[in-house]
Amino acid sequence: MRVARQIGQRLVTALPSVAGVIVVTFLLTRILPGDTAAYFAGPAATPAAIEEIRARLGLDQTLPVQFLRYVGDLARGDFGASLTTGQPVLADITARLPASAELVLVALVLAVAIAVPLGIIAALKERSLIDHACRVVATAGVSLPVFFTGLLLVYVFYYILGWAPSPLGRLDVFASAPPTASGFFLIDSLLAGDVETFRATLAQLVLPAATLAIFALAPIARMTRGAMLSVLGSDFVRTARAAGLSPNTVVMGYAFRNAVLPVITTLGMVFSFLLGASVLVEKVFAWPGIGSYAVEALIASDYAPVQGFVLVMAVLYLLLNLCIDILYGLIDPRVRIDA
Amino acid sequence: MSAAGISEARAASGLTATLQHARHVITENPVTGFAFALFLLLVVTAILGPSLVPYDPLATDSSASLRPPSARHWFGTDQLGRDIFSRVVVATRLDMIIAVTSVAVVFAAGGLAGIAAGYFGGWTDRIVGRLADTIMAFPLFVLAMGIVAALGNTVTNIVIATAVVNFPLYARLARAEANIRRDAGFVMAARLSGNTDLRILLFHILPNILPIMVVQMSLTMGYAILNAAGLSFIGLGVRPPTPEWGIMVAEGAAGIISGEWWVALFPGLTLMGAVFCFNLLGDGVRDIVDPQRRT
Amino acid sequence: MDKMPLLDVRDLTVEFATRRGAVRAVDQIDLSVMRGEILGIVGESGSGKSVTSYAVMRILDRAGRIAEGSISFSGMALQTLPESQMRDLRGREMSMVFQNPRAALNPIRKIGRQIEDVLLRHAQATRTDARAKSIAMLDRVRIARPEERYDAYPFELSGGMCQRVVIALALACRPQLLIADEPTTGLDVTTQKAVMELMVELTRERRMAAILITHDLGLAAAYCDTVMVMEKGKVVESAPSADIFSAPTHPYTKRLLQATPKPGSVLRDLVMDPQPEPPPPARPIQPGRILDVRGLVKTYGANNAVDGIDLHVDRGESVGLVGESGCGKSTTSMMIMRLLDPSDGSIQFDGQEIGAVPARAFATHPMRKRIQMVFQDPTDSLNPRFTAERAIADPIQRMGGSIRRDALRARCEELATLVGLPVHLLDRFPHQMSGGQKARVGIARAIALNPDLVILDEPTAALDVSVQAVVLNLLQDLKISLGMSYLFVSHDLHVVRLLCDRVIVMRAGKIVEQGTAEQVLEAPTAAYTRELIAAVPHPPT
Amino acid sequence: MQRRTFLTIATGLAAPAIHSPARAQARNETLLIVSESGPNNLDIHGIGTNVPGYEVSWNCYDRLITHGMKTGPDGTPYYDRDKLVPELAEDMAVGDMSVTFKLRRDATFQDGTPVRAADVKWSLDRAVTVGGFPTFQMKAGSLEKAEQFVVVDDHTVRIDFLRKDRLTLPDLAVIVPCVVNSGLVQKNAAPNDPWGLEYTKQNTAGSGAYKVTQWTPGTEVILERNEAWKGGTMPKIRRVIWRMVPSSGNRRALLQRGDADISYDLPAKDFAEMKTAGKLTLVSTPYSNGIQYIGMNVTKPPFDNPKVRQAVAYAIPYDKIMEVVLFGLGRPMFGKSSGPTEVAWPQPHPFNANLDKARALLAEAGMADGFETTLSFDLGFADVNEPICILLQESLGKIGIRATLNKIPGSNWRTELNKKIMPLYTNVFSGWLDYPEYFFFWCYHGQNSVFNTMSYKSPTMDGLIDGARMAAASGDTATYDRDVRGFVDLAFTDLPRIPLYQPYVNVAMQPNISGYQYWFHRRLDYRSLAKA
Repeated sequence: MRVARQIGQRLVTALPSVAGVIVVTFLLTRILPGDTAAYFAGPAATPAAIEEIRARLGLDQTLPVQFLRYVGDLARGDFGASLTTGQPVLADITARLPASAELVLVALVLAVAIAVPLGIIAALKERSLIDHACRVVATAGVSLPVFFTGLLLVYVFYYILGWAPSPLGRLDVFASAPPTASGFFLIDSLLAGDVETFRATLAQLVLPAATLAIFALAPIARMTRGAMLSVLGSDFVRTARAAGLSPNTVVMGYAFRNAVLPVITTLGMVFSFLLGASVLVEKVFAWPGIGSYAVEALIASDYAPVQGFVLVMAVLYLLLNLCIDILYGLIDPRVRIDA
Repeated sequence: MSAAGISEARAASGLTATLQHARHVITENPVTGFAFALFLLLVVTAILGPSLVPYDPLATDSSASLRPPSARHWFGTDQLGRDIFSRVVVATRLDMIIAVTSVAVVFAAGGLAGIAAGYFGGWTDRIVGRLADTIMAFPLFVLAMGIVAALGNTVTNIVIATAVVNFPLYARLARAEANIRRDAGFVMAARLSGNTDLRILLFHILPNILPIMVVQMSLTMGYAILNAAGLSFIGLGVRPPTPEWGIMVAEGAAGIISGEWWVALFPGLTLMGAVFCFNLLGDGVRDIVDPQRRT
Repeated sequence: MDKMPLLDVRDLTVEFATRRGAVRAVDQIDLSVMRGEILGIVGESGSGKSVTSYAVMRILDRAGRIAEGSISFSGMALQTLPESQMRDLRGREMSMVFQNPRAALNPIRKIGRQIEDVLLRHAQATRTDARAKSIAMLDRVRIARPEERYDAYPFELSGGMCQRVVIALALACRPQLLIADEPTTGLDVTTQKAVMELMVELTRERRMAAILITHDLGLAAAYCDTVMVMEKGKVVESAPSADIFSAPTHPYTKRLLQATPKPGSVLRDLVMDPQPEPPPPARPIQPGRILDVRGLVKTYGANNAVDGIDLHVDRGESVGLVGESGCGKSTTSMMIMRLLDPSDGSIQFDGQEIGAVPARAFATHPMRKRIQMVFQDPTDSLNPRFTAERAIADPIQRMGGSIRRDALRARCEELATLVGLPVHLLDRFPHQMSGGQKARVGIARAIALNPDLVILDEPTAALDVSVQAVVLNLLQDLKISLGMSYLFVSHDLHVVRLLCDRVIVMRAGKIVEQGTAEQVLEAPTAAYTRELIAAVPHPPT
Repeated sequence: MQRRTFLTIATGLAAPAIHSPARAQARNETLLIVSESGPNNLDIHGIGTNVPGYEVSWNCYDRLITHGMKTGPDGTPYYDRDKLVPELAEDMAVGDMSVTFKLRRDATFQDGTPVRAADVKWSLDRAVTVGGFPTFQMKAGSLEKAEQFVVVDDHTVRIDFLRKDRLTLPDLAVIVPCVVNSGLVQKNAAPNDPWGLEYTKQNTAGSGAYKVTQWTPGTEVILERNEAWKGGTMPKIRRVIWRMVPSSGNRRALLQRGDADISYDLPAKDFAEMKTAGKLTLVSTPYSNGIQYIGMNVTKPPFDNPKVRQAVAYAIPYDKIMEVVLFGLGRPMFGKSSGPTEVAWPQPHPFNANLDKARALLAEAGMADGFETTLSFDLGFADVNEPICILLQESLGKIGIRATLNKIPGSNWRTELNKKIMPLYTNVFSGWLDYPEYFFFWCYHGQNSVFNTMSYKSPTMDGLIDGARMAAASGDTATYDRDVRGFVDLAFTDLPRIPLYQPYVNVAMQPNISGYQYWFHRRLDYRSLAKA
């Protein structure tokens, strides 16, 4: 009960941010170059025809009126329709969100699996060769533009070595998608008991996920190292050492459990950052996610998908933060009380 | 001894101490030393670049299109026969300008807003906090894209976009740091000494937060260059034919598959080197300013 | 009784690698502790007392190493023992209690589980009985309702309770040696007494050996059999505690002993060689009230941190405001200082009501320069980016009217001389100065504009006793020569008595007793005051 | 075969999806197309349907008539402008002011209902009524009113002419006048959507050779063969998978590794290189009636002065552009040294790169010191436009014209063109109907259509264009030839736009793919393709 109320309160306090996002996106999309009416009117339309279409789309109204209409549509769950795909934005996003989410999550898991141990080792062997090496490797990963990393990986692992499957999205062209349950092909294929599709999905995921993971290594490793260093230097670790607890218990049980708190906060930021970076990676790997969807829309001045995308992402981000807060509370009893 | 003489001597002693410490950090940590060297190289290149290059970075030469690296063209040539080495070198200045100005802008806006929020609390804090939350709720790269797409792809707008997406980071960092210090003894002492809030913010709190901000600024400089590269990849980079690393990588990227690896690789490596340098520098600066390491 | 000492340290030298080469923190010291004996190691900061204990436990941080010497613990040579065996010893045979108990416990693990971890690690309990044993241990350190407290987290307990948990953790496996490193620093006197008594009782009962590391001679005298005095990494004197207090042989020990305030001592006695020069000329004082506080209240939420107190300070008078942490003494001083707005009540300064001026606006109020403050922590109260001169000059530049650059410098030098700060230190930054020097800068800043009232907020709490002695004398001299009034906020009754004419005792936001210093300390009327006085450990005189 | 090499090196990680025999079988009858972008609407009559959408319409719907094939310049089958052949119609009778079509009796829509004359009329009515591009395109052939389309009986349709127009019949063979299953669509229409555009946006409802079975916008389109197709020979390809791959590098990699069968919007450089490598079949065919050009706004200084425009024409580095931008994949439209003007379009103009002449002309125009201007281009085709503009900018700089490059996002390009304020820009125009007077009517005529991007107005030019159109309708060849030569000559002296080259359609496919045909719309016709 209390938890539910707290979650409710958190959501209410997030509302101004959502409102802010809606207003800013609306204004930003209105000053995008490009004329929707001209687009609809077709290549040979006369100015009069364009004006007529403009009126029909309601684009001749003043901005406040347009905004009210937009908000009204939103309230009814109508996100508008995309010019580029011709579909309702909500349908597009629902169809594409799982692809992005699956990609980013796999990337995040991959990054965490590598970066956290790296960070711990670097902290334990502070200022050693291995510490410097971790730092250089992780920093190198974050220093390359993601699209460039992606293309390099495609070139090496697909084009030259032939180890990776063709960069054609979530599944091989001739494989069919598993029956939709979660929208995550990895999960859906397992649910359907289709190991072949599962392997195919995984194969398609490796390169794009690695591209993103390489990018995410540095912040996670850096934060893990820093948090571990400060926790390892703290009094209670000294107490634990003085009590003869084994290094394993001290490092993993005592130090890491405390250090994981700032790491989780970082993970939240990295997640939203990866969702942004996935925009470029999706373009490279022809990944049918919402990132590439939004970019195409933005370039085409197709504002309904852009607005829908940003709104969905904002809500996702807020939910993500909520999850982090809950997780934080599970780990840290101090937060639970004063939340 | 004149007052001016004293203050100079004093400044010198403070400066030498800092320099000594910096030298210590650089020599003790080879990676940081390397980063500092790289940084110096970048600065020198940015200043002298255009007068050093062997070719006009804008001059096309259809007879030398897409030449691989050679003694004449160290980094090869691009599709229009322009010398990639010259372009990479000349681009340093623009990329550094993008990096430095976006950091300056975001520091001025985000840093000051954050310090005020942390120090005053209350409504200031709430407004700055909401602003930061709202920006954070955007997928940041898409927001940057949106800003550049809406305002036009000029250097100024790329700088603005980078500054805007980094605003929350600075505001939050500065807020947290100012907040720890708002009740510190020296701030109370400053109030007892008759300092107004504004003076306390600018002359007492800001100088203490600066070192921590400098670390962040170093990281942001790297991010600014990456951001510009990402924008170039989706066609929102600076105007051609201006050489800029990101746009060179983006334009050369397609050529990797067809075997013209040098077109993207050299600008890519340079870009990576610069971002790498800024990131490592951030760590290095952290070592220098970290009072715990300084005895 | 066996004659073999449980712990026998010979020629121990500990070095720390710094960038200026190796630094000796502990230099060729010997010590030994018998079973059932409590050894006190006393020294000021930087004397190497803590490092010695870390070396014994072999928990020096990475930069430190045992350069020389032997550590023999019940026949084992600890300095060469493999780390794995060392780990078996720690917690089981030798344990340690640290200062700052709250930080010494894992903040996100239930305290009962933390004790269990140690029990399980040393096979002193099985999964089935660990909980029961852990609760028994909590009970043993007199934590009420141990079953409930088993599930508590450190932040839910008071500092004293946390220290009991740390002790339980240290003693859970019945070790033979307990090392307590400043175990009561930061705790209130009454809590300190309880914690110390508990620790002594448990060690005596188990016939353990114990080492108490402290800066407080009184504490060592009260609880230790033998006392060892350290200075700059060397042992200067080691003797049974009764002897060391009655007949100190080493000059350092004598100086230390003298600087420690004790009942009956006078301010001038604290310093070794009272200055031959006569006391400074006193500035004549017009009698009258400088500060008059009535019905002062500060409310936080539903709690009254300060609950309607009345107090006054006369011109030229020193008033002590005493109480344990959380009694509201700091809140009171902040309100009088006009850094905090009171919820209710009046503050009259020199006959003028200043309580109504908002704290934010007071910075530019003409009264500002007449009420100043010396802060508790000299490090925290100096801007790390300001030189000493700039710190002292700050109030002059803000409130002293326009002043020329060289006149300003001259005034700073004058102030520095006044507070005994060598003039060349004016160009230093805080991190380049010692604690005493920083305290002097803080005092110089406070008196720069000749205030009428100075609030001293535990001005010596962070200083070593010898420095404290000098600073207290300085404050006394300054008061007389400048004709100021002091409101001295402190938890330390001895120090208050030395400096103050009148004493006010606070508890839970209210004044429980006030009167002349003599009255309150010699013949307290309130039970709380008596309890407070009784709790102060004092060396045998 | 690269496919085989790929399979042999592919590890377990990569291959599982392809190893199953059923999928391998499917692969032989399946065509995998990769392109940069996909359709946003499956119906060309829809609002704002994009060019990839036209491809769907072409393959899924039938028209009354279509074009026959001839052999193109390089041996590639090329649609024959002058040869109209029946598709849904089995017979066409052209009268003086009307044309009558007899429909195939066995033709059915994909849902099994027979194709009737009423469907044809409904479809043509729809095309001239819905507005936007389809209506505009119909108008180009003087097909403007619903009354023109008359149902004679269940299997006969008559189309009445509003006026004599040589373009009427060809205009019935373009993509727009497709025949839609009116019964099915009307069932799915709504009161505010009488033409059922929402339904046909998502579904194909034609009688054509293919139907869309799955469409994931922005990702892929899957088409299956219509086994009951009667409009022509049964296509060989059973299934078409059309994937959107935004990165051109990846498209090239897919082709070179043998994973994709066909791609047709790769950069010129990639084509040139793959051609040299020789492992793939590469076909380059010039756009019919299309030109990449440099346009200038003639209403404002300095480009209102023909001498300045000629100076620009002399300053363009034509050969450089052909060489480093197009890699020779374009037909030069410059530097004609001698010979009479042909009765054809496009054809080369006489200018060549000559900076001295350019400087002299600028001096004559009183602008010896040059001037500043903006050179704009469409970012949607940046891989060609950007290098062209950079080369031009550099070259103009040498005669003192300081141009700033202005990238305009693809979405905004048309809007900017419509405003007619860009002083200097590069652009492409091509018409589906391959007739000179058609091109000139839209691009040079004083009616100032959208495509007259230069705002060029000249009564002489208008007279010549109108004359040619009338002559064409009445069959007066001599006048026609004279007028065509006249307006081409005038275009090359007044020079409001400077043709650069005739672009090529570049198609790359695996060697086992055959049957590629060039069509005026430049998209793929799946019906003729085959896979060995």
